[in-house]
Amino acid sequence: MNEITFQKDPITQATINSKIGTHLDGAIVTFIGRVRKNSRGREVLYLEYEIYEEMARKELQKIEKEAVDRWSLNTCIIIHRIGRVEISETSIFIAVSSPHRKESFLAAEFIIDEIKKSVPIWKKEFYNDGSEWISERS
Amino acid sequence: MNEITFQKDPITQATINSKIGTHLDGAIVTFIGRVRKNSRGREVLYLEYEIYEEMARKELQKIEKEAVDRWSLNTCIIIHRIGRVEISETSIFIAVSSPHRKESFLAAEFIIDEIKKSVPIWKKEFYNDGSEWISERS
Amino acid sequence: MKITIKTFAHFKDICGFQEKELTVSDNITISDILREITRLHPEMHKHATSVLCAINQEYKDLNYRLNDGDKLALFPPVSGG
Amino acid sequence: MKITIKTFAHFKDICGFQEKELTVSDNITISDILREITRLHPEMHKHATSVLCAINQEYKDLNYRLNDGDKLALFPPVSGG
Repeated sequence: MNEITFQKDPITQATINSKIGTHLDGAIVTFIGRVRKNSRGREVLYLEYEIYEEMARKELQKIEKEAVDRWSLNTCIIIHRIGRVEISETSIFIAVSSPHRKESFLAAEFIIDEIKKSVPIWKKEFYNDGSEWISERS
Repeated sequence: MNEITFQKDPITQATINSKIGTHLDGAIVTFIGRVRKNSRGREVLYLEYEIYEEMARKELQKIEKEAVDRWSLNTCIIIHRIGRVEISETSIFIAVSSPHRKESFLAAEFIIDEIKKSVPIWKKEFYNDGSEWISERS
Repeated sequence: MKITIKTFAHFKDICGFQEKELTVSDNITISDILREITRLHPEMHKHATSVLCAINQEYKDLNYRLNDGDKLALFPPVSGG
Repeated sequence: MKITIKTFAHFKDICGFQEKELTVSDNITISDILREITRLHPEMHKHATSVLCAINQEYKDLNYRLNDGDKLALFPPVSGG
């Protein structure tokens, strides 16, 4: 099953696990991105994610399709938080499954790498003394 | 936290999640190995894992130590089922966490690759018409 | 012709709008529009080399010539994940 | 001197024991013991090139000379994970 979700509420894994993998799959790889307290030497209080949702969905669908086709995944679930996210909360959850493990590892890493390149979502960090938009490549 | 567990009971992720990752960690990668219904063209009914437990623990500790040292992991949890395991159940669960994602991906893949090479655990597949010990490299 | 411009993240702060309808001349390029925006909001200047552009939710380069009804989005490098 | 031999997986089926105490001559190597086991259990012959050996839970090669009290484990390539 393939699924793309943007959600304001915390990501809880319990609801997800039952959807992942078929009896054909010997491997499931998950990637969880979490909000760190420390960023570029500054203490972060919390984050906010802004999203261009219609475009983000299209870009994610392209990434998902490429990964599913290339590595014959049986599951590809991608969940991204939007809005305010607290320290140590999950900002992104990716789960993929495939008959053998090599494919799942390659796919999970490909998906998060591509998301960080092209999906229109922006992170704003909030500190004790202000806030800042983060632009990874600027 | 580092943890190595061999267990007869099914692996349920719910109890594990709370232990994974610190507020320093931006990345958690998990690998789940599952029992497939189909193996080498035969339909498998269930598996049994035999273990040389004292040695398996030592070998796993070496693998864990190498991964933790090499990629500065903050979490490294490895759980392997022993005894009878049903189709679609988790045979192995690995979870690692680190500040950045590259390290967690490399570590998780390293750990499962090494386990398959050196940890003294053997799989016996049961079919409708008999059973067979599986030796990956024989 | 009529187009819509959307901005995100700090570009929204700099330009002071999130979405705006604009009447522009035919054959205008993204580059032309960006030049005009930078004239009105000089702080955009330092982002000139990193700005990303999309038309109707698809990435385009600066030479793209807009059509009537196009939705142009201007935004900084992404930082999700 | 006295040693213990342990076997696992199909080696256990072939040899017919899981753990056995043995009195052996000084300076004996793993290779010597394996030759004797193969003589008693000819089916072990086809596993001669893939057998793995451990002494006291550490992998060793066939040239290893055993000491009194050593625990020798003989097993096929592993298949966990």
